[in-house]
Amino acid sequence: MQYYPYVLMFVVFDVVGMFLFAWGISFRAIPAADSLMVLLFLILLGAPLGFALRLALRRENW
Amino acid sequence: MVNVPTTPADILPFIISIITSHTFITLVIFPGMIHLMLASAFLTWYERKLLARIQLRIGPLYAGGPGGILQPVADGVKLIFKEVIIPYKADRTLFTWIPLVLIFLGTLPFAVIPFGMNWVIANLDVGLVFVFATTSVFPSMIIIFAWASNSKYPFIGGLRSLFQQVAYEIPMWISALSVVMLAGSLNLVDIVKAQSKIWFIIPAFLSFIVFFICIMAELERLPFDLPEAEPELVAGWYTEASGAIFMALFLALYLKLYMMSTLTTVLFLGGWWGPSFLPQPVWTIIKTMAVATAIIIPRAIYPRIRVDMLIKIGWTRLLIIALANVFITLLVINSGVLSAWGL
Amino acid sequence: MVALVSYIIVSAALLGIGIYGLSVKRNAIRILFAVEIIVNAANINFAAFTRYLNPPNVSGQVIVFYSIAASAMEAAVGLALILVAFRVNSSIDVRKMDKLKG
Amino acid sequence: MEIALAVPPDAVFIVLTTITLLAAILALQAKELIYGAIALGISFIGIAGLFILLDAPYLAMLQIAIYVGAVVVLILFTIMLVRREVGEEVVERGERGEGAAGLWIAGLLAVSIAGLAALAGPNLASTPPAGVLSVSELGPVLVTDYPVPLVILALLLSAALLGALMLAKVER
Repeated sequence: MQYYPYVLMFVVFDVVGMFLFAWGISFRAIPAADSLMVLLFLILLGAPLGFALRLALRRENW
Repeated sequence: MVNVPTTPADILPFIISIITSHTFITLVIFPGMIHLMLASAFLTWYERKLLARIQLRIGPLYAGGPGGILQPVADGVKLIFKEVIIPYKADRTLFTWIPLVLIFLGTLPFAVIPFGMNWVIANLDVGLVFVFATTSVFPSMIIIFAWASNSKYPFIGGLRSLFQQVAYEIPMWISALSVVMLAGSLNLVDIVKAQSKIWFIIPAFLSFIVFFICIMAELERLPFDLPEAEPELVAGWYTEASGAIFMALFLALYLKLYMMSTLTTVLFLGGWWGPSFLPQPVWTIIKTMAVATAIIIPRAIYPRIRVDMLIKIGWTRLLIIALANVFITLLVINSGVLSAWGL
Repeated sequence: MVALVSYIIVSAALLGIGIYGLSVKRNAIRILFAVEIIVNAANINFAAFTRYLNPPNVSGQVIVFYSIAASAMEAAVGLALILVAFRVNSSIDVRKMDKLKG
Repeated sequence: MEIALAVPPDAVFIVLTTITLLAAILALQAKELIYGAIALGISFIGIAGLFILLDAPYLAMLQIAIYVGAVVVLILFTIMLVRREVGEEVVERGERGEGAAGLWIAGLLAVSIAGLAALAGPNLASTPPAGVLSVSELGPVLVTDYPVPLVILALLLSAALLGALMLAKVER
């Protein structure tokens, strides 16, 4: 049970990884302004990642 | 295209034309089955010999050939003729089928990994994602096998293996993303072709480090071999396996080691590129063996780390570094530093 | 070549299987399986129609992207709910989840 | 000399369809929940094969990586956490009648959709139009044409992650 949050995070970042790959193949063909959107996507995901890690690292939660 | 024979006299030329066709050779002999079996058998011997030399022992010696190189054959014969013990109340179907599925999954990625310009079985456009998709099926197979053996130590080992592979798969993918961005393709042949002037280890050094640590963890090598920690868990998730089943699992693990080493070579070390006095596949194999050596050596040197430390490192350090690396690669490519090498 | 109709029929059959599971099964995890099967039935349709457009267009594949992402998230939250329900009720039978208060 | 591995797509389609449908039925009907999860994984792999037939290899890989690699792992993990239930598929009185009713509803729905499709069949394309969908087209469409869903997806992912974590957390 202690490692359940990590499995959840794996599912989420699996999806993120696949989206990033789809962007990464052809990002030379994409205008820079649109690549900013992907960066926004990553930054938006950074905050919950930090929070989830904080939750997950506290032993008493699980 | 070959005509299907109609008269008995045509059958022999037909068979010869099949055997000499490029498809057959790539599928069965060189990057295919026979080469993979030989390579993984060689790796088992190589690992034992290397570890023995580091620890000032001699290692396998008596099985024939120089340095006991026929040891894997002897091991294989021994394991095949041993009795297969299936634990009481274990799930027989899964227990016997999962090892075969694991071997299949271990061989499948080699369909897209190129050993030379023409030495590739299937030139897929989504090669890299194909490799990742097949490797991502491993953890579920391992946990099912651990569950099927219906015993405590395998189950704990299987859970550990699951967490570990799950934690390190994501940083591995995301560090490989910078290679994809540099090459602009998911096709492994195109990725190697893009490295003709400069190997990607130089522009993407950080992601090489992350990738290498991640494959060590994916392969359950020391210092990350918690799933099979001998003092705690007997032998981890394959404790209950014996005889032919054990051999199949062992083969699958070494195939995975070989696959990951080849993948590192293809992604970062320039694949088949090298001075032209040796043919291309030889260069790939030499580099692969160098990577495999680098993966094996820490086993003789480092102690193992704790499971919570392992998972913490994976998620808090490596993932952050890998994500930051995407930004760095973006900046490097846009700054035009690499234009001298045509990237 | 395979006609577009055959893909639609396959997807309808998958939808039927999913609806059957959704309406009959009592085990919460089975219901989740049924939901996933239904989502996949829809995905097949998107991919098939976008391939048979003239000229072929990748927009349908992008929709399948989002659909797969959303259904993965749905599975994550659904399984967390099942865990909570198991903790409260010590059962994952949906017929027994009739308490309004945990 | 080259040997073309020319398998007719119809045969591949029929085999894949059979695997997918049988595995889907097995996923719902297998006695052990673990077998159900494995059958679900096989069914997903069959659907990935259909995606390859439909010229969407990236989608197929996505399907395998996300469904078989992640969702099935999560399902297996949850099954093992609620292990006391494993093996006891609840069969009580009344399930028979409900089963028949559910079968009727589902069958009616599926047959009506399939029938509609078959009626419309002559108007639908029977062969895919020429032209290849390449993998590299996916990125620009994803980012340039649909940027807002991408941001909404980020919000969805964060909401799902945090929601699932807060749900699964032990209350003290």
